[in-house]
Amino acid sequence: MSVELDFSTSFGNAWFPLPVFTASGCASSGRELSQFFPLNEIGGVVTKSIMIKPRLGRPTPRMAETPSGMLNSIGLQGPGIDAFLANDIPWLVSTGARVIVSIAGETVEEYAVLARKLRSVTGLSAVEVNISCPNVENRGQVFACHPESARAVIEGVRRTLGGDLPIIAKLSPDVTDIAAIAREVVDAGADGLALINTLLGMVINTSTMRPHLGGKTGGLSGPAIRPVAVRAIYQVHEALPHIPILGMGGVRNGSDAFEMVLAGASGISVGTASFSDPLATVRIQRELAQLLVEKGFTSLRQAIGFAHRDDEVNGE
Amino acid sequence: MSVELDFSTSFGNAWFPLPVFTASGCASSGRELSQFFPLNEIGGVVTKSIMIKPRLGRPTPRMAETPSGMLNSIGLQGPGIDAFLANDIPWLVSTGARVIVSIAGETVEEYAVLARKLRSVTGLSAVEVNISCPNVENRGQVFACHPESARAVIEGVRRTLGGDLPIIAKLSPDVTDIAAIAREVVDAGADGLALINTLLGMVINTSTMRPHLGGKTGGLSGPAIRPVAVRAIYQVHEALPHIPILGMGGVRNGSDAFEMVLAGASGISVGTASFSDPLATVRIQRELAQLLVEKGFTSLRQAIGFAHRDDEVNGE
Amino acid sequence: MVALIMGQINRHAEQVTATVLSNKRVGQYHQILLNVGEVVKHCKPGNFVAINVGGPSSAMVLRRAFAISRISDRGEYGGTMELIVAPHGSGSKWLISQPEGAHIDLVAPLGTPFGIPTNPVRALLIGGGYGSAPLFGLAELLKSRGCRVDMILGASAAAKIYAPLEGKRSVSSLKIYTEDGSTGIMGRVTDPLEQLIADGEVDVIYSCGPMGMLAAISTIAKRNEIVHQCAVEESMACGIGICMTCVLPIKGGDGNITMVRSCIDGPVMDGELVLWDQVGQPQ
Amino acid sequence: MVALIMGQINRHAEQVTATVLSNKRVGQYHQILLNVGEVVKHCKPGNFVAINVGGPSSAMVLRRAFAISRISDRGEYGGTMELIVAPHGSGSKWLISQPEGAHIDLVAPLGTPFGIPTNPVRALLIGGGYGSAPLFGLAELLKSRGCRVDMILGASAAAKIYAPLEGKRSVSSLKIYTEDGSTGIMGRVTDPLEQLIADGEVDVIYSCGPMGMLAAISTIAKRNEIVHQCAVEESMACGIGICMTCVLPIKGGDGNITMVRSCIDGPVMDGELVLWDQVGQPQ
Ligand SMILES: Cc1cc2nc3c(=O)[nH]c(=O)nc-3n(C[C@H](O)[C@H](O)[C@H](O)COP(=O)(O)OP(=O)(O)OC[C@H]3O[C@@H](n4cnc5c(N)ncnc54)[C@H](O)[C@@H]3O)c2cc1C
Ligand SMILES: Cc1cc2nc3c(=O)[nH]c(=O)nc-3n(C[C@H](O)[C@H](O)[C@H](O)COP(=O)(O)OP(=O)(O)OC[C@H]3O[C@@H](n4cnc5c(N)ncnc54)[C@H](O)[C@@H]3O)c2cc1C
Ligand SMILES: Cc1cc2nc3c(=O)[nH]c(=O)nc-3n(C[C@H](O)[C@H](O)[C@H](O)COP(=O)(O)O)c2cc1C
Ligand SMILES: Cc1cc2nc3c(=O)[nH]c(=O)nc-3n(C[C@H](O)[C@H](O)[C@H](O)COP(=O)(O)O)c2cc1C
Ligand code: FES
Ligand code: FES
Repeated sequence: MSVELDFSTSFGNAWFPLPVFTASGCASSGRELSQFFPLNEIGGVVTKSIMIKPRLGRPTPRMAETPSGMLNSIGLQGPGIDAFLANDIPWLVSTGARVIVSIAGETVEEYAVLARKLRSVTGLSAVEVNISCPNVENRGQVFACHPESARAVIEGVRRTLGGDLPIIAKLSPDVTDIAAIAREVVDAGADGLALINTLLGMVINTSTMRPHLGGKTGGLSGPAIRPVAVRAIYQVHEALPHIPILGMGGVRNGSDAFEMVLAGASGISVGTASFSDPLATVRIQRELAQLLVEKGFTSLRQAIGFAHRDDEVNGE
Repeated sequence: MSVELDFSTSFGNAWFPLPVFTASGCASSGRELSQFFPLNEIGGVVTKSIMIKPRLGRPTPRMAETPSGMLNSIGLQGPGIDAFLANDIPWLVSTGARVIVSIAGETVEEYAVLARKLRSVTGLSAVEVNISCPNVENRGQVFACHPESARAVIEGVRRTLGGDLPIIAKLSPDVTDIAAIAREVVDAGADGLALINTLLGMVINTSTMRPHLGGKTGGLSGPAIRPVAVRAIYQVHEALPHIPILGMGGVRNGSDAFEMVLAGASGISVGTASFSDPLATVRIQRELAQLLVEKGFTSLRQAIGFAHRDDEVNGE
Repeated sequence: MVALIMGQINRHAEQVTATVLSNKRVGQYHQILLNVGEVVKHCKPGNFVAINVGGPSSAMVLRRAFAISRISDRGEYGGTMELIVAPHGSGSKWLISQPEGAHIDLVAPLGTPFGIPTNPVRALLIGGGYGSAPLFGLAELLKSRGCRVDMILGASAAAKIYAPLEGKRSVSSLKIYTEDGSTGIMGRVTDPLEQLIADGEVDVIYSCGPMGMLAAISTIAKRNEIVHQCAVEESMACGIGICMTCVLPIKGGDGNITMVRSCIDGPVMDGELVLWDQVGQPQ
Repeated sequence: MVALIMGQINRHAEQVTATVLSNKRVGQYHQILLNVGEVVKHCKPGNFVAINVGGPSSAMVLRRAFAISRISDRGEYGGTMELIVAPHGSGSKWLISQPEGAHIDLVAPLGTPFGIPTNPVRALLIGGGYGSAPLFGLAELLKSRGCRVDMILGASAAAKIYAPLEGKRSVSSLKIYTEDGSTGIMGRVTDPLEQLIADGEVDVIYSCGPMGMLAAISTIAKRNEIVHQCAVEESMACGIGICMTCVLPIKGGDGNITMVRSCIDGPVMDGELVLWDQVGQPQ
């Protein structure tokens, strides 16, 4: 680009020279994508949510394509935090990638344990706390669905983690009032918010006449959900204009990413789009930069939440 | 069809010889579609939600196409209940169509007023109560989003309407626990449930860099939301297996309708699909009948909720 | 003039499968000739069609509206219809990429036609961009009724002027305006309007083009008490009157605002009745 | 044999734009020849490709996986690759409708290849339906290494047997089984298996086809202590190891179950290691 563009962004005290990231669970630990582009050429890698113990996850089929989207029910398969920190993180850090580790637990305590393990790890930029997980202590209801449980998780992580590593709380769109949940977790110590996780969905296989997925329900992602993501980002930015948002949900090109930035996102995660285009993350980042320059912005920051600019004037 | 199929269905004491309906707001009052097929050849016409007073609705643009879906923000434009009952209903009834009137209010009281007006109208099969409307008495929060307000509306309508006309309560998917709302409204006197209304969404126009819709946010409909609709139907049927559900959300063909029936729907409403195919409602009904026969069902009833058949055995 | 607020779908509307007979690039547009069969008999200048785009596994769920440019019910193919399509987003781009022989699902005819005066009058036809498409068919019809037809076309640049040779034959005069002056006169279609009216050259104005242009013409027409029929263009989800997305604010009989569906009470409307300053404004 | 649980994406995988050179119907399948260029040099029997389907405004967001049937890096077009595609849902139907000259976005080569023995052995290749596609390329390779290659193909009916004339040349024997007896012997590919093994005709089994068939072959191979390399087929969202949808339960070194990604640790796997009875079962 000939025009100077300040493309950097921040989440809490973590500064990133570039604003487009992988989405948790859509890049594994980065190794595979590194074959398609250097991982340090994007904002950073958000790793698949890791739990304390190794997990086999849900039975197959684990996916169903839906119109402009897909359902997944992976069930957080993974090696467990210890193997993950021993094998994946050192490699990832060695590539020069900026790393955001996503953690997931089944109890408030588990999240705190995970946070404690991360405290001493070098090379991490931030922790994404995936609270869209079933809370085994409360009838399996998802933490992110209730202000109290969402708050409890983030408070626990904040306390255990100490003050350095920024916390990005990842919220579920399957709630009556996402801004209310956002307020709780920010109050509890989150430095930023990741919006949105998948929507709960289901496909019935008309041959077997049973739920298609091994796990029955699954998470809906892809372009189909983008209008819901944009709305959530817009609402939360309106409620909490100073909290950085990592926007995601169906971003497929630079224009989609730009929409989210205008709605209030400080950074973008690319998930499902990487499945059809391994280069999606870098491509979208490049396209976003082009769009910002074309529209006359000299920094990403100027564009964040720009779609709200009439709000103060008109009231609404 | 050579094989006998009992294709009838019921909502409360309303019996319908056929199970596929238009969706509220996607067929106006039936007149336009009657040019494409006789209105008595489908389950029935669900009219656009009517309010007490005439309304101009929201400013344009009122729609945005999204991947496999669309946003609308009509804002309940309409002539008001009196003109509606004077002009639209008599015509509709005269066509031999079975008619479900959808009502919408801004206060609990308004719903009751509407119900009172419907009491003496002849030729109606049921009332659909669209509670996905902003409650002006409670910070504009949608009635369907809170158990108390949802219950209050349905109780008011039930009381005013008397015992004859079945009430179908139409729920919003934008809630943390749709089964809980369903339980409330059934408890309050709803004979059936309509699932789902649109999801709240937004598109930012990247040229103007402002929300694209005149009303800023809009309702997301179309195939994009079908997995969410199927999930909602499945969950509510699981919680309330004896309550008939009018399923809708992205139904485009017989197989989509069949999915919803298997998940627990007793009838299907077709909305957005009519925009691209004026014959969608009859076509989908025909395709559903074919599928049921192919699969060896001799009645629609047998197929309702069939995807749940393992539940008792496996627990889950 | 046609009744404006009928609130009724074009009674001839039906869903048909058309076949692409030819697809040619003309300037920035594509001229697409379709074999549509019998339905052509009911298509009038001003009517439009709604087309399903993208094929069976398309993410585009809504039809696209296109004005009927010209029709013919003679010739080797039976009823044919011509559309002038500007590449805009994914739907129009899909349409202009359809090869000869491709099948197109369309609903036609839709909306109101231009009203044809019973006496011969001096008609001024004003088109902006692809908005000229339906005006040539209109011109032929007006000419056959003994009207004098003058035409003014405008666009931002030369490549966006649509004025086919055959079409020019049916008009008595044709002026072209471009904003960059790349062809014709530099300026806008409204520039000569007051003068033409003052000179007594205009009994009725027919227009089609961007909403801003229609609004500007309406202001001048109203001031000079000239009848102005314009074909409007609002986003349409259904095209058949069932979704209420395509509404325009109209001065109702009682002085109140009415929101009418431009897909059935339009696209051709009385320019004077449209409350142009309230289009897209909160009520 | 190849190492099974590498957990690494095929290191040659890259995204390329291929051109359709020909597209022919063969029985119930389509034989699609693609010009893919240099990447063909790294494609081995057993590898697969992942294809974007539906074009730019498609509602289908995921790639479709297809086995590489045969490759050639000579000839007038440079590197070419043949796929055998069964029309199934909207994605495969889109693919088989692509005309000559169409551009196809594919990622290749993906997954593990069949392991080639260092010594000449007697190899039995078993294919079900379009599962025979990669076996002919494999047969040529095995033959070039001095192996004896026998082949058994099976399907529900004649039209679902894929066995091109040229392909047959590389095998010493070919038996065909159909469930309805419409061609070859009525029965299943597993019917003659025990006997062939008992007769000492089989050192190693290579198979590709429906999961049920692979499971059945695995049971027999295991009982008889015959090495069995099978190419599995699980639903895949990404094909490149980043989504974890395509997993299969494998007996890990420690006796525990491991869920491996069949897109990078497969599709070719050691049949003995797959816990067939636990595929799709809750853990
Ligand atoms: C009555 C009428 C007549 C028209 N006649 C013509 C014609 O003769 N030639 C021609 O080239 N175009 C015409 N248009 C405009 C044409 O409908 C749009 O250019 C087209 O819908 C754009 O679709 P897209 O997928 O290419 O663009 P996208 O921007 O991807 O479309 C997204 C959505 O917005 C709608 N939309 C976008 N632009 C417009 C627009 N200008 N007007 C209405 N809806 C829009 C689309 O229909 C679609 O639903 C007409 C529109 C109307 C309402
Ligand atoms: C490693 C591998 C190799 C394959 N090789 C071939 C081949 O050589 N020839 C061939 O015709 N087919 C092959 N298949 C199957 C092929 O991928 C599917 O038939 C195809 O994806 C179906 O897509 P669709 O859109 O037509 O069907 P749809 O049913 O509409 O597809 C919906 C979704 O389900 C997935 N899906 C559906 N069926 C299958 C299946 N059988 N296996 C995996 N995913 C599926 C699709 O990929 C898609 O994501 C192979 C599959 C795999 C995993
Ligand atoms: C296959 C798959 C696995 C996912 N796994 C995780 C996960 O482990 N943790 C998490 O927070 N989100 C997970 N997500 C959600 C994504 O990070 C993202 O929030 C969502 O998919 C919306 O973005 P997209 O539409 O760009 O994919 C997963 C999504 C997919 C499709
Ligand atoms: C343009 C439009 C207008 C609608 N108006 C109403 C309405 O007035 N009342 C109502 O209950 N639902 C309304 N809906 C919601 C539909 O009835 C239906 O619940 C939803 O669109 C999902 O179904 P679909 O995907 O088949 O359209 C409207 C939907 C659309 C697209
Ligand atoms: S476009 Fe649907 S009512 Fe006009
Ligand atoms: S298909 Fe995504 S990991 Fe195998």
